[in-house]
Amino acid sequence: MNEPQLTPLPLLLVFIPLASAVMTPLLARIHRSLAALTAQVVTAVSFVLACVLLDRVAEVGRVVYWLGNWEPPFGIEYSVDMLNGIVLVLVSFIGVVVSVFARESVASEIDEEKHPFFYAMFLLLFTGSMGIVVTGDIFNLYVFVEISSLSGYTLIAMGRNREALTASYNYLILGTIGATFILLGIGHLYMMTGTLNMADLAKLLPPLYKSRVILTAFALFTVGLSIKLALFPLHVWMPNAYTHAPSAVSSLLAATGTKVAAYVLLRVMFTVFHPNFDLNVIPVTRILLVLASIAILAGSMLAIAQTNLKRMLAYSSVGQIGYIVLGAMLVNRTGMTGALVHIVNHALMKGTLFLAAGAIVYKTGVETVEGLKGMGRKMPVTMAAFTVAALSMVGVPLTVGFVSKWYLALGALDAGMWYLLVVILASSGLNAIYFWRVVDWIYFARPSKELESVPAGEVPWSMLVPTIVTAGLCILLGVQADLPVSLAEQAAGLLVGGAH
Amino acid sequence: MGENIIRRTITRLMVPFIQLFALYVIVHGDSGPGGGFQGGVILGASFILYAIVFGSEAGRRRVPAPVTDVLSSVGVLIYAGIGLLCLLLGSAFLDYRALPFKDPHLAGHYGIFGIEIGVGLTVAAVMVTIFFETAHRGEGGETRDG
Amino acid sequence: MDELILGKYNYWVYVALMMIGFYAVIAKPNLIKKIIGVNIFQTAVFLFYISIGKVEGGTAPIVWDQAVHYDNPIPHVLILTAIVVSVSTTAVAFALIIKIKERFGTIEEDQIRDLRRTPTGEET
Amino acid sequence: MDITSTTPVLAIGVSLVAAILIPLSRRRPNLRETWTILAAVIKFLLVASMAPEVLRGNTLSFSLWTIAPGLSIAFRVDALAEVFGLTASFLWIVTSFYSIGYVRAENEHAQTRYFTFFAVALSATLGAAFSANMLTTFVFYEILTLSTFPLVGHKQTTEALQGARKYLTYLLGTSLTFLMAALVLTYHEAGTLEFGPEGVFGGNVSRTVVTVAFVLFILGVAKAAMMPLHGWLPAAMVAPTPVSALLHAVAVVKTGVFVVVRVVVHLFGIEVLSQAGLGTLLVWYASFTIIVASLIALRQDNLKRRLAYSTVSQLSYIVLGAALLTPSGITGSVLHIAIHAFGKITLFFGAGAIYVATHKTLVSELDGIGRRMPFTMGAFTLATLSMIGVPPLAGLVSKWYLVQGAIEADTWPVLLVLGTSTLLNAGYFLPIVYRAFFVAPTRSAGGREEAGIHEAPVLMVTSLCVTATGVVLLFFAPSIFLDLARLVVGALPGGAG
Amino acid sequence: MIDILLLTLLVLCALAAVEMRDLLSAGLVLSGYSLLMAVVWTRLNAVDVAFTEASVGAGITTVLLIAALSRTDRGEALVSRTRREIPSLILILLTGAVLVYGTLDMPDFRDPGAPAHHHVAPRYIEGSAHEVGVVNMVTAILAAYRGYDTLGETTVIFTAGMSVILLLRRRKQRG
Repeated sequence: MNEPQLTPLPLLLVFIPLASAVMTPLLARIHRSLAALTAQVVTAVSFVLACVLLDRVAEVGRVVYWLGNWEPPFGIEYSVDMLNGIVLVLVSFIGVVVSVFARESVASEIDEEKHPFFYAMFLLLFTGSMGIVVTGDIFNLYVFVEISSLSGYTLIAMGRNREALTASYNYLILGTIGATFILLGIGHLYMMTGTLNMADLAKLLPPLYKSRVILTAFALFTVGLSIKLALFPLHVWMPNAYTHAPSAVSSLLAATGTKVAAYVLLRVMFTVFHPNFDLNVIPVTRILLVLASIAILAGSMLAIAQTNLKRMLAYSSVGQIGYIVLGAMLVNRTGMTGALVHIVNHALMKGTLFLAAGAIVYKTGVETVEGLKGMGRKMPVTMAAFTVAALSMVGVPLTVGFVSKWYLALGALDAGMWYLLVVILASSGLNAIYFWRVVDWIYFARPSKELESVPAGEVPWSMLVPTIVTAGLCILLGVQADLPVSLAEQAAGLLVGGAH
Repeated sequence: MGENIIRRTITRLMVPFIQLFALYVIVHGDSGPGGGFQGGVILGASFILYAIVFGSEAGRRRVPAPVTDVLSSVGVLIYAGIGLLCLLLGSAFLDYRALPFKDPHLAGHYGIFGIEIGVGLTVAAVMVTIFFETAHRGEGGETRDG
Repeated sequence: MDELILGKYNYWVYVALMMIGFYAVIAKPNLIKKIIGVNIFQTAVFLFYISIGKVEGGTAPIVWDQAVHYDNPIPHVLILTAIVVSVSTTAVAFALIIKIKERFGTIEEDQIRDLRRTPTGEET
Repeated sequence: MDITSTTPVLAIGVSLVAAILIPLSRRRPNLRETWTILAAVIKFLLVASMAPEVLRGNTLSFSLWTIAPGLSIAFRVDALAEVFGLTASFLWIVTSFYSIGYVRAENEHAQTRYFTFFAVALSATLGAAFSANMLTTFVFYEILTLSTFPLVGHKQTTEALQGARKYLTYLLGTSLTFLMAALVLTYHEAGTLEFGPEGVFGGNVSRTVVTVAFVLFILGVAKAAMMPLHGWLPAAMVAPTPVSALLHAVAVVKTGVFVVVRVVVHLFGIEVLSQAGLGTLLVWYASFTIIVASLIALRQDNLKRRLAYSTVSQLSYIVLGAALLTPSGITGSVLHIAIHAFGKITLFFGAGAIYVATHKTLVSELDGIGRRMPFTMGAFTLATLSMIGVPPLAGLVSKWYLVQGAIEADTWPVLLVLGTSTLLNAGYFLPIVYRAFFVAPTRSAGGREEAGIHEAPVLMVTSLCVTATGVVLLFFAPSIFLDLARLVVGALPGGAG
Repeated sequence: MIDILLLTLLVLCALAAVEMRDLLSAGLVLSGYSLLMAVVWTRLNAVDVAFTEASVGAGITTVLLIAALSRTDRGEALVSRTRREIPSLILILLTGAVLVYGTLDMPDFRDPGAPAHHHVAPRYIEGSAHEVGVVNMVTAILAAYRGYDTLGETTVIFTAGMSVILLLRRRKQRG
């Protein structure tokens, strides 16, 4: 791999949203509508830059930026390789989609005079996520984790009914504990190495692998990140949060929040620490494999039991996160590819589903699964998008869901763990149950009294188009998965080596 | 009644000194303990003290909500602006050495001075905001919220 | 023996404090008490960091001529940031608690849980 | 040799185009039906146009695209594919006419949806037939399941939805778990999913893996309706009769057995299977289904259910033939794909015609119906006789080859099985014929004026006569199918027909 | 010895703050705890941090706590019906065990040889005066070497401000 290339691109990816977030309340004083517009423009710009950056990374392998021109490890370094390159593109893309969707849906859910601050928050959450992904400095990572967390708590609390408040509070408590564990873990690492730069840590740690301090640090990271990641059984904050947050917020969180956390987990476990550490020193990958398997099954089963649509989707996310972790913890290239592809794919599927759910609330106020009965006649397009995503969740071929499952399953076999194949496919079955039940209701059941009264018709274009786009990608990237898969394979190579 | 007067007078006398001290702390972060954050907190505290003694109405008259809102943004923008300036002047983000001063030390000095001001503004403004919103929410306002 | 005690005492204290805070967070049903717990929990970690920074015979990390050698300033910097984060979190938490009190009429977890069972028959 | 040609793709695509045009012209039923017919005819012509090449021993193939490394969507039309393709596409024409007659006579609701998904289902069927690798098969297998769901649940009554759900649960459930697992396992071991006469496993693969994979495949293909995974088929009988006819005599179930045959012959290859001794295993499994299903059929009073169980047992003939792993056995099974299709579709058409004309669904209500509906019941009778295997009807041909195959494989018990099932067929079919022609019509209590009964709409009658004729012709001139079947066998290593 | 005394006192304060039923006094004890912490840190020569802790921990946090109390209930409910002491204790002791386990391999407190002081720190100690032109190394690092963190930190504050406004501000304050 040739010399990493110095360019301010990574900085701009964080700086532009940050500065605009701060400016949003000021701009909104000039004109109200500027708030929403800023969000849309900024995310769009970031998306373009992210694509450029990924392209650059594909050429030179690694792109870095030295903040304040202090060379690492003395200054803070931004470092982008294939792994976070992909995540950046994903997060910024979802950002665009959701911010377009948000204008109408937020207008219907949030008091108008709060919009400026709301969009500032929205952008701060976006900034936080991007910052987490771009940075190559582990303490800087903590700072951005906190930015995204704080804004996340607040945005969730903006939900319409009062459960949003308690959901947000519980998330705040758990999230803070998680973040503090991470901070403590950073402390342990610093104590033994004297550096905070991830690449530098990766160099200095191997001789220390036997040290109890490092083991503790690793445990702290794993637990702290598992909370952020909502990995079973630390997922308890998540269903309430996703259920009661405003539609736009749950869409953004569901599509990007846990993905970013997943990225950090991979980064810490496989870059800061070397895979050998996980494999030889402590059996953490085994433990996480077990947890992931439980998450997959439990998540799906709990989802079946839900009556509230968004809650059902949230629990299904618990299961899907299990997929990602499972794929990664196989520690072979195929499995890791599956995990990374699934990070992207699940973001698209869940994004679509939550956007659709938001559209339903906007149009009909329906929040329950039962309430979807006969919805197919009322909102044909939205429901079509929903169906596509649902089929994809089930893993029907020609959708992204199939591609993920294929690589995850192959990875499981490569690792010689056929029983994981059983887990993966059993959950396909479970997903089929609860998603098909919904689809079946949408098209073949009679609408309820309340719904009958609602005139058929779609949501405004600004809400419809994003849903269609993500749904379209669920098909497109399922039919032609070469690009995501090849990128993911390169990234997987970086993490677990060429070992196939 | 009487000690109330005394309390008010003392406060009137104290507040300016506190604020002066706050500014000192902000500016002299580079030579001694303190800096933008601590100074900002103290500056904010001075207004809070004022509000506690004279009531939120009077307090908000001193620092109206719009002012604090704007300032909390402006502070960050100053910081970010200096960073961006360094970038535009052809060096890295937040590399004060790029600032147009003959002596690089001076550059660093002024750069830091600038950002400390920024931090101080934001911190002070936000502290005041938080205090007023938390302690005196809804006073003289219809009780309806999102 | 004394060496062992002195050598690790700070670290053990931080663990103790952390546990106390952690206990309050999980075991106490009162929302404000939880936040008090969170604060202790975090300051414990800060203490850990600062303890890392101390060097035998070191002086405060401000340049002056007689100084032989200085304490490590990095933990100080990190913790400055961390303190700011923690106060921000606290502020948001209090704001949430106040609204919870307004909409649920209580800040006791158990009672809130009971209310959550009953459908949200209040405003909005 | 292998010719690159877009014809397979076009043949598959044409009904997709129809599926787009049909909803567009939903306001004008006649135009809408025109599209259906047009698509059906063109499709058949396209498929037929490939026959000469295939008969010359060539294959026409076209690789559409790759989803991701190793996962390609590609088509290859060989003899086996052509047999299935011809049968399905020809019978679609007939069924289209029949459907039009049926839905109009019954003036069903949501006719546009009906015809649209019908077209999609046909594309899927051909897709599965023409696919060049197991992944493509899998893809179209699933599309078929999903696209037929609305057809099965068409009536949207509680019962219909129950049936449709059961249908979907069985098919989607098994395929997304077992079949998917089988695919992954096979790909992991063999590194490819391309069909070929030698199969994908280079022989250097452990017996256990082969066994596991094979069992997964058999469990995964619930469309083949082998017991105990047959439950969806009777349940799906709630569908309108043309649907039952095409989908449960031809498209869906035949896709099922077709996939099984593919898996046996071209994915595993007969060597691997016979070495692993899996052929015999499957033989017994199939035999079991044949007998048990026939026994159940005996006890069904509902006509369509009886036909359904007869289908279940007949399908296992096809599986059995392939499982014998002998030239004649395979020939027999390939032939039976076509022959059973003609026979069974006639029977379903008959049932449908009776329903339209009299709204009767029970065998016990059919007394004397033959006099009222001579054509329908005539055709029906021919089909039953063919099913039983009475000369001069097609059923005998395939059964003959199956017997041959059994002898070649010298698994004599199979002869016993075939014999018994023949008797059983007679047992559950002849009573119907008997009632229809030789029992005097009774005025069923509250039943409507028997004299009021007359033939079903002409469209329906003609089409069922056509298929019945097919049953006869295939006895005297099974040539094309026979040649194709021989080619299938001939292509196999060591199998000189 | 005095340090050990202070630290022990800290633990006691923490316990008191957690166990007191009257939230107001608990809050005051907490601010006392923060002040003690500040003292401890001064003795560890972390003057800036101590300064901050004193103004924030003892100052702002307490004010906010009191303000919050004035809007909610001052007393803690006497008994929590759900008995979670035991499980909590188990969980906590578990965590504690892990952390103590970690401390065993730690370099001794004040040990000049600890790796933390030798990799990156020396550069800062040497450099801050002539590279940055600031005598207070903490400020040097905070504003220059790791200035970007501080931008993030300021953003965190800003975020907190926005949050509180979003959560609590009522439309049209003061008419």
